[in-house]
Amino acid sequence: MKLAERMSSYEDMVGPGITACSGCNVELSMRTALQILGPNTIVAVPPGCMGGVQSVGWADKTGMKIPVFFPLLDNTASMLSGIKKYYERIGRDVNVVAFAGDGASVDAGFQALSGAAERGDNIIYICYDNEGYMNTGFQRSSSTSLGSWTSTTPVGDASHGKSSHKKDMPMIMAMHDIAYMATASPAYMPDLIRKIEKAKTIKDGLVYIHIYNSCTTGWGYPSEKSIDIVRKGVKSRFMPIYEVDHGKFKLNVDIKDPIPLMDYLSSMKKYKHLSEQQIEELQKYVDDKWKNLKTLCEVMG
Amino acid sequence: MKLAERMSSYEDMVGPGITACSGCNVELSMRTALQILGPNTIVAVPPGCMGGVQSVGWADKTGMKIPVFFPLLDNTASMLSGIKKYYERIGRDVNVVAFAGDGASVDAGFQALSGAAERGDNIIYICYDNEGYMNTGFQRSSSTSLGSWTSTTPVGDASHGKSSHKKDMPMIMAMHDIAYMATASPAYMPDLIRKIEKAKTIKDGLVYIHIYNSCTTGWGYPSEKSIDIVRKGVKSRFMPIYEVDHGKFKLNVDIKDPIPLMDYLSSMKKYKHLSEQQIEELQKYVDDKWKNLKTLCEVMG
Amino acid sequence: MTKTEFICAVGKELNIINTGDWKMYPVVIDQEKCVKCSMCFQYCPTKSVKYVDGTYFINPDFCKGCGVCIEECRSNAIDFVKGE
Amino acid sequence: MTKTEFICAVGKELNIINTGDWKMYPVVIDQEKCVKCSMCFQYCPTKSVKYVDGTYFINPDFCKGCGVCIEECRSNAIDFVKGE
Amino acid sequence: MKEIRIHGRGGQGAVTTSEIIVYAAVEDGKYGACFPYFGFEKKGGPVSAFVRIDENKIREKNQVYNPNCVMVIDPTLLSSVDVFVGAKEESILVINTKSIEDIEIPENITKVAYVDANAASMDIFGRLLPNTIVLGAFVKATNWVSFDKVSEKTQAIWGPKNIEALEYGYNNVVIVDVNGGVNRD
Amino acid sequence: MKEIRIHGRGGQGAVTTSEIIVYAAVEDGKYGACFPYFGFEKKGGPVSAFVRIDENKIREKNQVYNPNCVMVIDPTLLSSVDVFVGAKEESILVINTKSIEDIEIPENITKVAYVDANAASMDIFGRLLPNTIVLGAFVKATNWVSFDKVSEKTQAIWGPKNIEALEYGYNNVVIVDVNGGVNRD
Amino acid sequence: MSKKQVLNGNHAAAIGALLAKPDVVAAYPITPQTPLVEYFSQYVADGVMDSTIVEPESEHSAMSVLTGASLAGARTFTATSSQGLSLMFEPYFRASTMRLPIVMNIVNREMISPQTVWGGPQDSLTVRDAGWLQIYVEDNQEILDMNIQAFKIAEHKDVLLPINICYDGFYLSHMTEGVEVPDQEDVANFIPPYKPTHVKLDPETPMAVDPLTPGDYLQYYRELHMEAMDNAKKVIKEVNDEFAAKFGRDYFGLVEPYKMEDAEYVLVTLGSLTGSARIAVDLAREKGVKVGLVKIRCLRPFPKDEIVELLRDRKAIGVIDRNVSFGWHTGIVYQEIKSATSTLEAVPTIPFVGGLGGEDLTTDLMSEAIEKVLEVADNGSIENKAYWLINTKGR
Amino acid sequence: MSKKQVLNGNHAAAIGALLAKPDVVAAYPITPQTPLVEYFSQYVADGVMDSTIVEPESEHSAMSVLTGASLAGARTFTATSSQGLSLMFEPYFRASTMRLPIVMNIVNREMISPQTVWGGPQDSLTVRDAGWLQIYVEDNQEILDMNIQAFKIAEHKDVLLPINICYDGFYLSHMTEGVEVPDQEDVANFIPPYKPTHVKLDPETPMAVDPLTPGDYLQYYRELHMEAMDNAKKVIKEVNDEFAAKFGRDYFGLVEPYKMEDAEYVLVTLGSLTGSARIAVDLAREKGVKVGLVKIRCLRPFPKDEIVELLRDRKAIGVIDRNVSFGWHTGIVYQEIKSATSTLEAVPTIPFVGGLGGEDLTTDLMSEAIEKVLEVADNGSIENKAYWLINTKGR
Ligand SMILES: Cc1ncc(C[n+]2csc(CCOP(=O)(O)OP(=O)(O)O)c2C)c(N)n1
Ligand SMILES: Cc1ncc(C[n+]2csc(CCOP(=O)(O)OP(=O)(O)O)c2C)c(N)n1
Ligand code: SF4
Ligand code: SF4
Ligand code: SF4
Ligand code: SF4
Ligand code: SF4
Ligand code: SF4
Ligand SMILES: [Mg+2]
Ligand SMILES: [Mg+2]
Repeated sequence: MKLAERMSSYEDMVGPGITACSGCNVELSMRTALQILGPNTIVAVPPGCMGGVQSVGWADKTGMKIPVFFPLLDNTASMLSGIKKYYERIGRDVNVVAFAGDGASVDAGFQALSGAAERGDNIIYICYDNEGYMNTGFQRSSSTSLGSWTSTTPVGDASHGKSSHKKDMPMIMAMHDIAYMATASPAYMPDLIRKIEKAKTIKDGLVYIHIYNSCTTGWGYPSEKSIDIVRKGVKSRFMPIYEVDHGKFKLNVDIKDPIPLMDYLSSMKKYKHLSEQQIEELQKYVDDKWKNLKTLCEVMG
Repeated sequence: MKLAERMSSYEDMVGPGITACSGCNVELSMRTALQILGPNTIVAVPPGCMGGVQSVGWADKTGMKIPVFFPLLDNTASMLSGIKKYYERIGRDVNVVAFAGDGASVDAGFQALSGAAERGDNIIYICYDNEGYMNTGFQRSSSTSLGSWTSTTPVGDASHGKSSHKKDMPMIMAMHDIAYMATASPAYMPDLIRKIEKAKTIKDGLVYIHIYNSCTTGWGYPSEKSIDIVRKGVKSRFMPIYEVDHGKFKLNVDIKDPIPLMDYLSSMKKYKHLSEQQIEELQKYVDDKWKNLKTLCEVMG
Repeated sequence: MTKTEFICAVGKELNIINTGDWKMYPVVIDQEKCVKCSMCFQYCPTKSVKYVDGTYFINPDFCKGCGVCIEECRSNAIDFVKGE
Repeated sequence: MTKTEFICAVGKELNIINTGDWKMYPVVIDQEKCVKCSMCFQYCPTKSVKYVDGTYFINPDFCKGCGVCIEECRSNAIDFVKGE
Repeated sequence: MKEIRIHGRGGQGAVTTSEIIVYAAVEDGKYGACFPYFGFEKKGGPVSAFVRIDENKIREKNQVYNPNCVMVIDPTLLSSVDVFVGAKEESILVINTKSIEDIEIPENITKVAYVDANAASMDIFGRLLPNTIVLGAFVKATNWVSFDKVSEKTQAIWGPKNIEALEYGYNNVVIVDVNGGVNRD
Repeated sequence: MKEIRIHGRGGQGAVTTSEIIVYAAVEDGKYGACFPYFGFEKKGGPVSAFVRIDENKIREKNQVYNPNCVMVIDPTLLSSVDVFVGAKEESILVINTKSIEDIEIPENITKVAYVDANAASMDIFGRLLPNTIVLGAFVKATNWVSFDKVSEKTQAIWGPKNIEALEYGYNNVVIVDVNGGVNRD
Repeated sequence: MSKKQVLNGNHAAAIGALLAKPDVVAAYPITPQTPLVEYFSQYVADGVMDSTIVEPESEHSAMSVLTGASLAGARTFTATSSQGLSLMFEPYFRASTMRLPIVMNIVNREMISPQTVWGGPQDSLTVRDAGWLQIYVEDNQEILDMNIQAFKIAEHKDVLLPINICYDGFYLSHMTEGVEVPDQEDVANFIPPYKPTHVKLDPETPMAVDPLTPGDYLQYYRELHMEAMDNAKKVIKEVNDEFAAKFGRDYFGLVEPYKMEDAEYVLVTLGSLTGSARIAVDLAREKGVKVGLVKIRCLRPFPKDEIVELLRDRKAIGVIDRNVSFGWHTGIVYQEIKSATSTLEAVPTIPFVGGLGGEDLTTDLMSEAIEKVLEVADNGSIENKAYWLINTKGR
Repeated sequence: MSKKQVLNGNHAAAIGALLAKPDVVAAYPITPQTPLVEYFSQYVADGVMDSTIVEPESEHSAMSVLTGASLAGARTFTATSSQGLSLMFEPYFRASTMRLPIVMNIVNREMISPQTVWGGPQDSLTVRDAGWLQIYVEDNQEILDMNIQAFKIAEHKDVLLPINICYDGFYLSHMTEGVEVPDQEDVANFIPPYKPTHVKLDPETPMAVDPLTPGDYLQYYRELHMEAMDNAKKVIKEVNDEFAAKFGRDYFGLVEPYKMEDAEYVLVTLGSLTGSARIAVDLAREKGVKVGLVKIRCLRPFPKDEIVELLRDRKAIGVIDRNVSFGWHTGIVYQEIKSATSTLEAVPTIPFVGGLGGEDLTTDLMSEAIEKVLEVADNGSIENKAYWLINTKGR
């Protein structure tokens, strides 16, 4: 079936108006993921932009057509484990899903997620990575990349943006030996859609999907560039698109001829102050990671 | 210098009598590590056997000749970050060290450790992995291996020991892109000693050393077998000894001709109920991990 | 105190937020130019691009006017309608 | 209430626990048999094996009698002294 | 005490505008206090901010329910938000609009100050940044804070282009009495 | 009320022994309660446990400070622990020892029951597991709980070898009056 | 038919819960609670119990797992102590405001620093205002019985609040005594099944849990929460009476008076220390001193009315606290008692503190407390600061 | 020379702390505290301040980092709100029992559930018994001034306890007003450097921190902790007076009386709501009603004696709580006030509750409260349950 037809056959589970910024590709990712996961789904949206934009609802109204709730910033995965275990116990097959920011996943809720991964709990954990705490105004997260301006790694005489590299969350989750790990990008929709569809079929452990998103408000670029930005992220190898299915690595989008990293970095404000040295460090990081990944895909594919 | 001479030149920093079980190779590991790290060291020993055996002290007495303290079970790394940052600030080079169990490191304190790793804080974090919560009587931890009896994964009609594999902590820490990651075994003392000596020299990020220990009381084997057991662990490839120095993987103890895994498993009580299938799963886990490791060492060495 | 029928914080009815009035100008597809590549459909964050009977069109109700569809349409088939 | 000189829980003097009396029998190295491989020295959990002037011997003060040194000595140079 | 309620959309600077007014009041030797209504609006959603100015220390720390002045930075808000609710008798409306013809102005409002800030903003900035223009209109229409101090702070926060905008608003605001009000200064 | 304090080393089963006594007391139709002193001793360190037996409900939940009976499972403890502290007048010592000659028995102890449990244990188990032997001696010497019930629980927890040990202790305990005490039953 | 077993407190709690058949259990081991978790795991491993056990990596996750499970509709059970309770404090607080009837034993343990593992209810008392019901018990029988009653109370439609059964670490958790264990079927008849509708995550009945909520709604939910607390007072008494009728053991509901009819002097107690206080009261009575005792069982909701009734017209009162209120230089229960009795004519009331960190509160110390109460009744002095009960026995 | 700046509450806190020059700062962002962290980071980035900032992955780590830094000898500073405070509860409690003079602002925010981000001191009041000093302030000037005083109080050799400066989220954190900013040098002279010896991790003076500790020692440390709390009362007053003399602003120490000399009726307040209560008092006074106000500044230690003195011989009292005590069906401050005044003759005292989750406590509501107080003074009835102050303005 044609993508548009297939997607049109899925209902949008999110209420029609949510207050995400105009052009937000996290909204796009969330709507798409939940559309595919469908009505037999319970979804957790922790504090963060997607919770803040009223996707959980307002006052005595709900924001979705499926059961949705706010976990704490720090316990998304464990709350989901509890839900899933009960449904398994009573013999009902329900998609138990997180749609959580990088702050909620890579920082404050990381331990809960790591614990669920180790136990092999059969939840679908989707992390939307916009590289910072956007809901509170763009502070650094462990997923913020080196050199990035954030309001807690500001630029000034004594500071030049974030001083450490982005935590390599996808690889760390892969090393948890979970059932299925994948990265995805809203710029590569068919791939993203396939991965969510795949996630639905996994019944023997934890699924972790890491979506490389961007943020018009925080990163500083015009709203219409929302897809272009993340596409550049992928094309520059900054956001590698791969999956690890029960231990087997596979590169899904092979970037044979990357665009210059600067094409990506210079398209937004948060990097506008980068020094030569920072750019080099970022380039080295990207090159090393890419090399490692390629190797893993070759040998463990 | 001969090993015995070199080691004799280092003073034992731990009080002479601590109440660890007779034959405990965690006591051996702790004494050895702190001997090498020496007097210019501050050490955290979180709740766990090594804290419980009074290495931090009793009432108004101390258990060590160096500053030592109990962090919480869940915040060892972050307390150390605070200490280290202050010493860096005032320009004093002090070894800021954790000697922490797998429970404190892989479970309750994992997030704090992951955070310190991402920030690149220059602490030396030694995890002694005896595969369970020994101090509270051997409950399962995320580092307990599949099939192991523990008091919370007991053996009975409806249960056959732990149902999931051991969390691969060394690899997960390596994927945090820390300055230096190494595994070690008290059975391979010169290697262990070299790694602690190396740790002392690292000034550009976090050091994580994962010591594969065993536990006479919990695992169920006679105290004099303490070294034999962990040696078998290494020789069967169950406990791979390698290091990752600024991203470079190196296998330090290549086990070309492994002993049968059963030689290791059958030497203690905690595995005595294992089924054929569990043994196969363990064998597969060991084989896969070894293969992956070898590859990484070849390609990223 | 505002009373609800619930004893703790739950919500059952769907909350509708009129994000349609965020946009400055309506966004419209020029069906003549459209080559049905589905890019606008794939990338619209608010799922305002509909696909019905082989045709793509924009439902203005909740479209925020972000311009993503315009930017991503390689046939330049979409644009703001700025005229007064 | 037991008073200390401290206002919160700290300890300065070294706590000495007599673990030497845990052992059932003393452990002794037979210097004749010893080939100085240092295994006992490396593996003694309580650091009770001392190396002085090229000779290994066991300081009984805190030795718990675990038997690791006995087990690991490939020259069978170490043993419990069980005789009454 | 003068109480002001400012209505705008997320990203339009309503909150900073309120802070500039307070800055000016304080520098003028008076007391001032302001705070935003904190919803969870992202770029585009309606926001509001509250300002108080007085000769004495301002003690209440609550929203402004009965403003003496309502400032509307974005005219499209009129359709979704009741910007006039609670307005005191004889209060002032400062609004970004081409014309007030189509606006139903309630009785309590006796003075309206309006300026086509959208159009002017396109001229000055090349895009829609109406807030400093409306702020200029406010300063002129109320005279509650000094233009100099407002301009000083505007310059510090937003730079010279905005001074141009501020001046534009100040100079081009149309002030009319409505509902039988008398323009008293 | 009878109060018992048991001294042993970590791993010797002192705590379980105390629980067996309580089990027997309860099954005998009396009340019993016990709890261990919880230090942080691993295998080998000194441990103690407290037992109370009474006709009435036992209400206090504290250590036993003034035992009617002191049980010593490991004779080497005598050198490091004051096992006699607080013993009531006319109380009983049950001890694992070859002979009581070298033991300084304080005045409050008027009866001593001893058995060479170490030696017997090597015979029965081939290793040092003296506790059930001492328990047997305790049952015989005090008669506070029934041998049957003790034996029933010992069997359930530790199996038949230990019944042999229990019986050994019961049958081979040497009971002597000391300090002018009179063996009253 | 019930039968007598010899059980320590942790075992009694595990069996009590077992009889109530929780669907999902998640707990993290900590001294002195650990054996409870172990008993439980063994029962499940042996197939005696078919609860689903989740093994979390921390207490924070333990409570979070149960929050999720309860939201899905499960009957849930857990236990913790001291540091574990502190670590789960964020989801702990939230479980009550979400109105989830989770049953959690708190095996009371002193809070560090200093590093300690011994008994004392400082842990649960410090978090008493997090919206949970809190019941404190005196012995192992009460542990078992209250673990049964707890589910019925918490899940009652007029309550729907989580509940703590608090019992002293070591003094009860590791103390072994005879306990009547009721029959499974009797318990099943006693506790109706849990069928939540007030909040439930189920694709068949989609709802949002915890939308972003403005203050006016929030205030309404708070009011309902406090009303549920009020209702709990009634429900706890009813359940107590029903239990007494069915199983023959009466705990008197919120507070238990002991020899209070004619008492001129009163000791107020909480938890396992009540035992030695009872003995001391009996000893004093033998000497003709008219002293009585009020054992507080229910600390949240606070049984203000009952306490006012019981303490009215007495000559002097002593409150025994095995905990401290740092900012009041007394114990916490004392401070609450003073608050409750503020409408009574003020009588000398002494804030006794002692028994912390594993120190015994012996009968002698309880007698000392009674003497001190008599003394202040005579000289009329009113104490403001903790009077320490120091155990010198065995030193 | 001080100078006037126009600052919101978060900015005032950041500048207050900046003037005290903390060595190590670690904070995790949370609404409404976030801007404080951001101001701070920017000052450091700009080189205005040379604190070492650690960026933790959660509040639990934020407090843990500071605990470590403080143990190493650093002057430390942080801030949090609601969920963040709950998440750090375990290390929070421990910082006090370790006697570490950490300064932490709590930007008061309502506790979820329901999901909320708005103001209210439920967060800090719930953890009031964790051994910290807690000061509640009314406006931005007081925020700044108390952030300076805080270091001096906490680090005082007779105190050595951590301290919270608590201010209402949004009402103060996001409210902008004129604030006098003292000169750096004056502040430096005011606060002596921090040189800990009571506990310090330093290889040059090795010591164990927190050995495993038996109860008898633990009790001694608890007694000293409570004494330090007592000492803090004196020190807070002294520092207040010294500050007043040096900087010209007097906050009256533990409690501030307002028009209390001849007051027959009293409102007791805490935090930013005091402002509208003052206005209501003035309005009532204009009508001849003899009403006064007591603003509680220091909640931990609880200023029992001061409150007793101020509330003695009044006709009726109203306590305004922007929080609830679930188990009492009142507010928390009410419950504490009742406890403190239990030796006074009982007068009608009303537990007002309102302003939760971002609801305003307007002057009208404060006037309503005063009327209600007059009413009960007349009819003598004594309220037990929260009287809700509901804001219907703007509805
Ligand atoms: C314990 C706790 N600390 C802090 C917060 C405040 N907070 C809410 S959302 C958020 C950031 C979330 O970042 P992320 O998960 O990346 O989502 P994003 O906002 O980027 O969508 C923070 C820090 C909180 N809700 N809970
Ligand atoms: C928050 C918290 N939960 C639980 C405990 C109880 N506890 C103390 S030590 C320990 C296990 C530690 O295991 P590990 O780190 O592996 O050390 P080991 O005992 O094996 O040496 C636990 C669960 C605690 N101290 N703190
Ligand atoms: S701030 Fe960024 S991530 Fe958040 S809604 Fe706006 S664009 Fe999306
Ligand atoms: S229980 Fe195991 S790890 Fe702990 S001290 Fe004993 S042997 Fe060592
Ligand atoms: S992107 Fe353009 S060409 Fe493609 S379907 Fe949409 S309107 Fe048609
Ligand atoms: S402008 Fe944006 S919201 Fe509107 S249809 Fe196009 S992509 Fe969708
Ligand atoms: S192990 Fe044996 S041979 Fe080797 S040094 Fe020791 S005693 Fe000598
Ligand atoms: S017996 Fe054990 S403790 Fe003693 S010397 Fe040998 S190895 Fe060391
Ligand atoms: Mg994010
Ligand atoms: Mg361990």
